Amino acid sequence: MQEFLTYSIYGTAFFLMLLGLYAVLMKKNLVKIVIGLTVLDSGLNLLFVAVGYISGGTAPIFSPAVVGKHVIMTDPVPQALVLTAIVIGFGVTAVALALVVRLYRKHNTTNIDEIKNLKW
Amino acid sequence: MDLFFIIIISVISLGAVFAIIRFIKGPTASDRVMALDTLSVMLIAVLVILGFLMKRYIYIDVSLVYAVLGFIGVITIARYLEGGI
Amino acid sequence: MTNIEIILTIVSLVLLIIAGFFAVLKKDLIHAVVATSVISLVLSLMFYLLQAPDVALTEAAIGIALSTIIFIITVRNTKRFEDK
Amino acid sequence: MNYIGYFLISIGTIFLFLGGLGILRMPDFYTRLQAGTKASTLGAMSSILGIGFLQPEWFIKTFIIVVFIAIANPLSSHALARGSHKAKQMPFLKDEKIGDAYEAVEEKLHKNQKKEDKK
Repeated sequence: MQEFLTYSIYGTAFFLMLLGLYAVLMKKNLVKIVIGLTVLDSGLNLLFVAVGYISGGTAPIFSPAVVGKHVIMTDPVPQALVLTAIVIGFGVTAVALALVVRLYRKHNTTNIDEIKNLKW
Repeated sequence: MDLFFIIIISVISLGAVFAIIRFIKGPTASDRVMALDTLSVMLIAVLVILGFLMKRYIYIDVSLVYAVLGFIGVITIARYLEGGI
Repeated sequence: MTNIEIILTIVSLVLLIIAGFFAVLKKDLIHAVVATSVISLVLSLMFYLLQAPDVALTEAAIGIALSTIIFIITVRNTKRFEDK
Repeated sequence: MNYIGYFLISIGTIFLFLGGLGILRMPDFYTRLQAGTKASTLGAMSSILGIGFLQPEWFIKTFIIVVFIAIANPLSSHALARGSHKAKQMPFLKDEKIGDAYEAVEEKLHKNQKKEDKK
């Protein structure tokens, strides 16, 4: 059961990443492309945290409940990486949405096919 | 005691499944936002119960953050539907 | 993992897939933003079940509040519907 | 102390389940909103207080969570109902003669406000 759950979490993470990649590559609307970026980010974060999980472990935080006892702890490195990646993903999303608003004010459309000239 | 908490979590999950069905069916945007609101309240209760089962005091902080910040997104979408912002 | 965590994991994985489809395929952008918010909510529960409460806390603060606000402001400054 | 905790958690679970059921079964948006808000708020508050009774060292933090839920959740539901009414979402009425009572009250308030401004 444990292995099945682990592989189903990996499968869901890859599925979310592929769904986000589909939205980035195939959609025509600019806001939809940014939403696809967010979905891709979510799948990647889930995959990283699931790789670092050890069955039966507890969180790598020291508190009076675990000090002095023999406990198993999960891997803290992927959690620290993901903690940084979430904040950076939010920054990327904010900059991309600001660019979308600027493009809409210049060209009066959000369809990516109608924005032809690269010069602003 | 373990069986008691299994039954508790199962019943709350069944309620969450009903909210998910409303999230799929819901004809307007307001229905979906309402399903999101109810799901987040259910999640707060489930997180506190899980923190009790795992015997770690730190885990309660996550649900405290949910209770403080969870309603801002709903209020923003409601103001957009009203025509404000 | 205990039995309780198995139940919650299965429910949240199904909800993740459904909300992912909604976020990508809906034509109304408000529905897509709400589905993105649901993805963030369930992802926070998954992090909690995988024993990473600090990541869950960050995801809750950013995904629920801030991300929704900037998406809504963008949709309000551009168009609501995605034309075909 | 333990039995009070188990009793409160059972009540909260039943109310959370009924909130989900009400969301699925009610006919129009506003009835669904009241089912989802009232039932789920009571359920969450009760079950969190039950955990506080089961583990007495955690009681202060659980009480803070309960206070925040009691402030935040009705606030968001009220904003949602007001926004949906402004967005012309009508409730499900059996006879059409009833009309929109909230609109009439708001117009009356608006007129009174204008009169006071003139004074």
